[in-house]
Amino acid sequence: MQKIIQDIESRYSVSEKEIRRNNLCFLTIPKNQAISLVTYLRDYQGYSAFTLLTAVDWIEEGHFQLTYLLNNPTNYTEIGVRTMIERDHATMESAHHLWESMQTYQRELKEMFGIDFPGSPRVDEDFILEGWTDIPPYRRDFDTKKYAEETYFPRPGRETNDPAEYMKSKLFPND
Amino acid sequence: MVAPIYIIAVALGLAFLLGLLKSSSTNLGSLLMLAGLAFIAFVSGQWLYEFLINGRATEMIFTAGFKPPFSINLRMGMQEALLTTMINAAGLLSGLYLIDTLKKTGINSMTVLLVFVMSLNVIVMTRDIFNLFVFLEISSIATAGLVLLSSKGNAFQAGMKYLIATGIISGLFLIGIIFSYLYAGSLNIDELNAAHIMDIKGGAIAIFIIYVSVILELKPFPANGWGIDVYTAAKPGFSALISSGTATAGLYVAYKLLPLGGETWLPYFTIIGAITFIGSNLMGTRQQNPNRLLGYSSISQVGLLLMILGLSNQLGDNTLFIAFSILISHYAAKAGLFWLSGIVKSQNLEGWAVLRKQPFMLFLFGTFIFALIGFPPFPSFFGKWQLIMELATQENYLWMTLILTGSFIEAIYLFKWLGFAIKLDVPSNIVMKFEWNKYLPVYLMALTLYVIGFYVSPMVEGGAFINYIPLLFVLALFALDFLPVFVKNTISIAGIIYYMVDLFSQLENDLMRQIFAVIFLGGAVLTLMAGYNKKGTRAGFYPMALMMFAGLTGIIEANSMLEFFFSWEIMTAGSYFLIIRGKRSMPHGYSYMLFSIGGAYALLFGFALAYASGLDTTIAALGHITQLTTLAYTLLAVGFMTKTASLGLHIWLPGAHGEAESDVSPMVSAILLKAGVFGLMLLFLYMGTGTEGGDKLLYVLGWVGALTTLVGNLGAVFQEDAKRLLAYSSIGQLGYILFAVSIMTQLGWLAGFTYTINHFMFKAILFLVIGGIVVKLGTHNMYEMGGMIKKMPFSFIAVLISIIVIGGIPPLSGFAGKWLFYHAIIQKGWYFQGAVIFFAGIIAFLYLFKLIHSVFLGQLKDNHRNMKEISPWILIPSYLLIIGIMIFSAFPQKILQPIGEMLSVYFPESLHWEGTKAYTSLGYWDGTTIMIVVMTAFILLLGWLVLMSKKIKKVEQFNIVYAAERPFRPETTHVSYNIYAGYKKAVGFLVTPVVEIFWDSMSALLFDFAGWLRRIYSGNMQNYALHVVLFIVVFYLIALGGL
Amino acid sequence: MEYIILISGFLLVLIGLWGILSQKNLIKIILGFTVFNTGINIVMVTVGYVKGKTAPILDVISPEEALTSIVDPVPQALVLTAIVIGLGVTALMLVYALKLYQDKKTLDINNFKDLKW
Amino acid sequence: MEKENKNIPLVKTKTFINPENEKRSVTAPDGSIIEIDPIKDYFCQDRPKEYKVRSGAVEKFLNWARAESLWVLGFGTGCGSIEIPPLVTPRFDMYRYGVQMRPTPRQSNVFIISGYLSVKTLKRAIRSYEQMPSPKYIIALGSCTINGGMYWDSYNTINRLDHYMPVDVYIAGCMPRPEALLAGFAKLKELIKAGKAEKANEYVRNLDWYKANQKKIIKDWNMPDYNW
Amino acid sequence: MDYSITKFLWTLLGLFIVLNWGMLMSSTMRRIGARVSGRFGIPWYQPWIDLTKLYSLKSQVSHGAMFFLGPVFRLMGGVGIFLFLPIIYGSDHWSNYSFSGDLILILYFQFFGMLGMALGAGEGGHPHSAIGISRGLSQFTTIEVPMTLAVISLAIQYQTLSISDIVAAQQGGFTTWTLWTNPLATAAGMLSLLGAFGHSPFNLVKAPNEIPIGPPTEYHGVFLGVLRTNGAILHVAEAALFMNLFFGGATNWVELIVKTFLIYFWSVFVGTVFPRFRIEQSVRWFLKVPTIIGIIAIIIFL
Repeated sequence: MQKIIQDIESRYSVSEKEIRRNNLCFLTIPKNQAISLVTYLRDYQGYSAFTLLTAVDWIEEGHFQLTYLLNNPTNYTEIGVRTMIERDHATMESAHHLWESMQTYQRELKEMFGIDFPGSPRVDEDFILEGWTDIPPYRRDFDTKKYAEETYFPRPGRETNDPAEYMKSKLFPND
Repeated sequence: MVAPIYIIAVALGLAFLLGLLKSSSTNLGSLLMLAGLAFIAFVSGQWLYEFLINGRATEMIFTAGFKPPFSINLRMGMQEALLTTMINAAGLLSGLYLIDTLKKTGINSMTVLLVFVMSLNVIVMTRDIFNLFVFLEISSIATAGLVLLSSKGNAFQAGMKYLIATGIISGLFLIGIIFSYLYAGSLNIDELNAAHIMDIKGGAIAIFIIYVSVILELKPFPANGWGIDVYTAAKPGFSALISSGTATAGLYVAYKLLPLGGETWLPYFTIIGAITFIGSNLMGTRQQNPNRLLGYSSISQVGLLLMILGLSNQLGDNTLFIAFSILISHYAAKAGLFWLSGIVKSQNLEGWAVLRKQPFMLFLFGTFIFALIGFPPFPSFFGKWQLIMELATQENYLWMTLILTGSFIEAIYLFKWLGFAIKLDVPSNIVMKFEWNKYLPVYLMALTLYVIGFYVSPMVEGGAFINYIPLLFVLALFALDFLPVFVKNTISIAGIIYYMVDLFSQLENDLMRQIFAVIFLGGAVLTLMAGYNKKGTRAGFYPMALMMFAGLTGIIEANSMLEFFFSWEIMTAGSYFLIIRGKRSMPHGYSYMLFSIGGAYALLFGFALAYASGLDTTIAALGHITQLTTLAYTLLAVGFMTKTASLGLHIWLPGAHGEAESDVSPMVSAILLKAGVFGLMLLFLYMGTGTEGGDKLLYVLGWVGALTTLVGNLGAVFQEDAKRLLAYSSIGQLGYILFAVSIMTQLGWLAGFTYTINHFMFKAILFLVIGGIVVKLGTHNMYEMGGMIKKMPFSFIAVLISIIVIGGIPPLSGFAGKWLFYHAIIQKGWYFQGAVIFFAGIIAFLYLFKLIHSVFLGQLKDNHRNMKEISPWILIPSYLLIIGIMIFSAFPQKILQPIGEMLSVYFPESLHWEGTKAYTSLGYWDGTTIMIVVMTAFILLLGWLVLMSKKIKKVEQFNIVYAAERPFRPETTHVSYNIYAGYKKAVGFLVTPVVEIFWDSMSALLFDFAGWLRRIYSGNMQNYALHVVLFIVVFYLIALGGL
Repeated sequence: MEYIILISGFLLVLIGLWGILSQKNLIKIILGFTVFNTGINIVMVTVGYVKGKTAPILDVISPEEALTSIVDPVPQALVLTAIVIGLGVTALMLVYALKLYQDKKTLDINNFKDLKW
Repeated sequence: MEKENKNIPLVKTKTFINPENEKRSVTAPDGSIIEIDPIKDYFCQDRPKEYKVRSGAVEKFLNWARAESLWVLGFGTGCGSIEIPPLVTPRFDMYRYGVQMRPTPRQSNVFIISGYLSVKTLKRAIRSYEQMPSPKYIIALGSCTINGGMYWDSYNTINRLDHYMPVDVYIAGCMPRPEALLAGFAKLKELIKAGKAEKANEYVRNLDWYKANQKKIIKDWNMPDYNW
Repeated sequence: MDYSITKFLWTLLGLFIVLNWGMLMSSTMRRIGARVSGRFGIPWYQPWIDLTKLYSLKSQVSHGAMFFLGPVFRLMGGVGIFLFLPIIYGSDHWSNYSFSGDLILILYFQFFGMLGMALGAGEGGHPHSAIGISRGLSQFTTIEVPMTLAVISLAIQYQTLSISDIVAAQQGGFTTWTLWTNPLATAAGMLSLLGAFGHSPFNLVKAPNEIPIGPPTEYHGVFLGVLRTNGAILHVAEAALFMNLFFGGATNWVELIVKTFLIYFWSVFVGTVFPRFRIEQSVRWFLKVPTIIGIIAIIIFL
């Protein structure tokens, strides 16, 4: 594991590394090197299994963090390649040529975060949400509660109280 | 009377005169030349007239006042008159044709042409062998001279090759002459013939040398590269003259010298002729250049004639008739084709499509091709017929086979060529210019073919009764071809109805022929009715359709085998032209034609064996074939089976029927196929049961029928093309009929008749309606159709009823066939064949469902939303046929009982009727009752559903349960393409196109062989000279060296 | 004696044939052809010759003796004709050779294979 | 797809357009151009009509028959559908009560909305429901169908089923066990036998309200207003 | 040829009995099946309730004329087989209209209903209908092969194709049944029957989980009611056909009920034990074992 990381560091500018376990680590890499590293890992280091691609919305820092999680089925190690992309006009190089399944993940990110992957097949089509017209729902500036209340006829339930306050007022009405 | 010597005198005189003219006065020169040619043609024609009409005796002309052997003498007899007339006519017409070329090349070439024609005349007339040699040389020199004068470029090479080869040959001839003179002491042919040189020691060598050089002059295969090149390179007008004139003269030389060697030498002529015939035809299959192809074809025809000469001792008195009829066809057709080639000016066969711009020329082209192959009504048809008949009486089967094989190979390339002309795109770079001097000779030659064909036919035994009236009607329609469809259609229908009425009065007591007459002519009327929905003139359709129907009528009317065969070939020709009219039908029409010709030759062989058995020309001769009985019946059956498209011979059908025009498909499928059935029925009736070979044949045919059904039906299941599906279905149905007829019991034949009638009705409906829909929807692919029930309800009902009949579902008449069938097979004991057929019968449901579902049910496509019902002119005949089906279904006994009674003459009765109920020893069936019961119950149940169902909402086509989704496009919702994928996985191996692969590899083998063989024609003149020498050596070794 | 001439005649025929079949030059082929023709003519004359008889020229001998003393005149007449024809053919061949040479600037027959198959 | 990619934030201003709903023109075999309006041409546009609710002995008998022959559409819309398979096991054996599963809406009477319903599934559920022949009944299974349950604030899950489809019987719980489902069937039978399970008519009567609610959240409405 | 009203009414009565017996039989079979898996299963009267409900639905849709007629054709197929079958041997009343044709008629009348179903379902325009029909037809082609061989074997054995005569030949006790006199033909016929009844393993036509019940996927309400009516009649009629051919026929209704029940039970029994075949497996299977048995059944008579 260490050897691989050293090897990677010698080739790529790893800005941050986080070793979770002796078989799992995350490397943060600039946006323009990410796909290169993923390809390198796939072709030269045996990380041939693509586990997932996911995003985290760091709204405060103004960027999305993409994680490509790769698995090496021969020595059971995993490497997550992280990269930070601009939140505004979020675009990322498509990697659908590396794994077929990448298309699906990229479609999902496009729909849920609004991250574009130019060139990825069918990336503009609806994935889970059909006919979604609001801002992508996984972005943190999307207020899901407000949206649900506006849209889905919330049932006015019974009046609810904080149990502690309520018991207190019941037991000690005078306080 | 002008003495024949003037032919020589005038020609020579004119030739000298021309030499005196100024080289610039070409107009006068050409006039003089034409006048000279016309004069010699007149002289020979006058003699011919005298011989033909006044029966004048043969005349000898002696020159220089001495009698032979001291002088040269000429003979003018019937044969000479005919041949010189032919040569001179060709000469005159060629002169006319070439007039522009000759004017350009100058007076010298006119002189040479005149001398050439004159020399050919002398070759024919002379009775002096040395004189013969001299004029042979003159003709060779003239030929080379003409080539030299009138052509350039590679023609010089050809001429050089020609000179070298003829030089060697003539040298050899000289040696032969001097030796025979040594032995016989005379140069007069008659005296030489009388001298029995063979008996003199060493005489054989003299004869050998003479014969080998005479044969070599005829360009035998393979020592003929030098000749072919001349055909290829010379001007077509001149090639025509060589092909028709030189060959005619050369053959007559061979004929004159035949008695020289006596009968022992004849087989060599035959063998060399056969090798030439087949070899040259093989070469012809690979040719792309029309002139070279015609060259090979010419040589092959000469080979055939050489064969006939060689067989003259067996053919006896008929030799001359046979030889002349074939020679005349060859002469006229080849001359016409060469001239045409000069008009078309295309260096490859594909360019001949330009003929379509001038349909009449195309017609003439077809005439020549058909005359070459030996189709009626051309003289060669009668010649070949007589030839085969005579050979069969002599039990000379090998030569029969070779002649038919060679002819078949010839048909392969000639029909390919014809197909190109009819179907390929008209090339834009070739222009045909009308020049009367070029067109007139072609017209005249074609006319000659027809006229002579008409006059030749009565000379053949049984040929005098051939009914030319329908053909005249066809010709009349040709003349009226410019009229609009409506008029022509009406005339045709009226003519057919009139003829049908007439025919029925002749067929009083012959139910079988009556039924087929109804199918052929009634079907003709119904299918022609569909033609009313066409617009324009539909050029060429009506003559061809009526030609086919004329042929069909002819086979019903025929009393003699010749009439039958005549009509059979007429029908084949007509149907070929009908089929090839379809847009993409060229390859299929071609394979149809080849199978038809193959089948026709099998028939011819069979008829010949029948004729030879009792010298009986009537059809009844089929009843007592004693020569090679089993083979004869097999060949006849195979011949008929090419039309019924039985297994192994079926591969032409799907394409031919599928790609034909929408109203041609029912004609060829519902009607034409029945001609084969009629033939088979006729054959089996005469054959009867009980003969050992016959029973074996029937057993085999039974299996063939069963397997045909299986293969046909399975093939239909996996089709995506609606019309091909129907075509495969036809194969299957015809398999049923073949099987039923092979059973040879009353029940089997009843089933056969029921199937025949049913197939006629439902296949006509299906092809009419589906054909109409295919045209309307603009696609053959069923998966591109769908949902038509809403747009075309009447078509749907018609198709529904037809498929109920095909499926044999009670209560419609299809079940009558099935019922009779099973009783027949169980009585006969053909259980396994029966099981195969039953299996095939259920497979029919697969394709029937595919057909009706894909076209009428399922999803209506976007671009068909505004579709209307198909033309009423298609629906009216369909519904008339549906009425027929309904009557047949409700009252089957009205039709089946009389047929049964008719059949009880031939077979023991195994079915009897009590009212509407039929009994066999196994069971019973009552069509009328079934009809009543089913109809009553159906109406009651329908009433029940109507009673129970109220307030039913009519919805649109996408209102379906689609797993909670909605369909987006009709194309993706319509299940039709490869609908039986699972079935294909299980039994798909049964539809491996084994038969197609077999025939493909056979044809590939043939073409490869021809391609390999033709490498001997390396183009090197030394090689060609070597061929000549080798030919002599090999011939010597075989003839005299005891090899 | 006749046999020697006859055999040499045949020999000439064979030499001529050999020339036709083996030479590559067109002119040589034509020469072979003339040799071939000459051979044939010699053979013809020889066949007509009878030992001890004279030429069939009536000027020299009286017609009464002619029947017994002259050789058969026919072969000689034939030979004369054949020579004439041979001349014609040879001339024509030479013209062809000329034309071919003009066309292709060569006399090698291997170059004249435009038409084949 | 009319999706904006460039402008951030990605808020759509115009309504969603489904390309499959748009008109297209095709060329007929005879060369004429045909305009196709997919929804109008391929779907029945008629509004459903209320059926008459009869009374009397015959109808009572028929209602009994309807009650005793409940054919359930085999469509599991949410996590609750895991509770349905146990019903066919020996332990619960719903066949005893005349309850059977059918694979197609055309042959079913009862639609069990089993649990939460996302917008995407709602579209399918509506379609299936409308394709069922009347009389038809909906059983709403689980809290999610009542008030959204644990998905009450989800951006993509409806809260109250009865705003979109008429519900005959609610079965509360998260999740209700199969026994509860059986009890629900018993309740439904009771209602049918009493002639009170006429929610299908109510749906037709208030079709406009229902449709408005449905269309509010189904942006890519790609079906006719009523799926026959 | 008796076209009288009395005959008609007797036949109608027979049809009524057969219909009810068919429904009872099907519910009984389902109950048996349920007991095998430890359940109670449907009440015995469930088919009648279902039928009543189907006939009384309040809204129905139709895709067109053929969609409407399809079920009528289908029902006609079932009723027709009943009509042309001598259901009770030796009885004038229950021989129905069997005088109009013999065994061949019945073999071919099966197609009548199939065709109607195919056409009706086809007009529905549902892809699953077409797939189901294509499967059904594919399978049917091969189901009929052993059946045909068996029928031919019977025809050779009895030298008749008349059903009444075949039954008559089997009268005279248990041992004279075709089952014992021609066991191979019986085997072939009974194997083919498995396919004809369309229970597992040959139920890929309807394949409920895969192409929701195949051809009738669009049929509902009164149409489905008609189809179910037909199903009940057809099962009894087909079983009665096999009973007549192989099991000595029936001389009274009780015998008919017992025998048809057992014949039907045979297919249900096999169905509960075996899983479903794919189409090509089913086609191949029928062309192997049953066909070979059928061929041997003929060969022994040659």
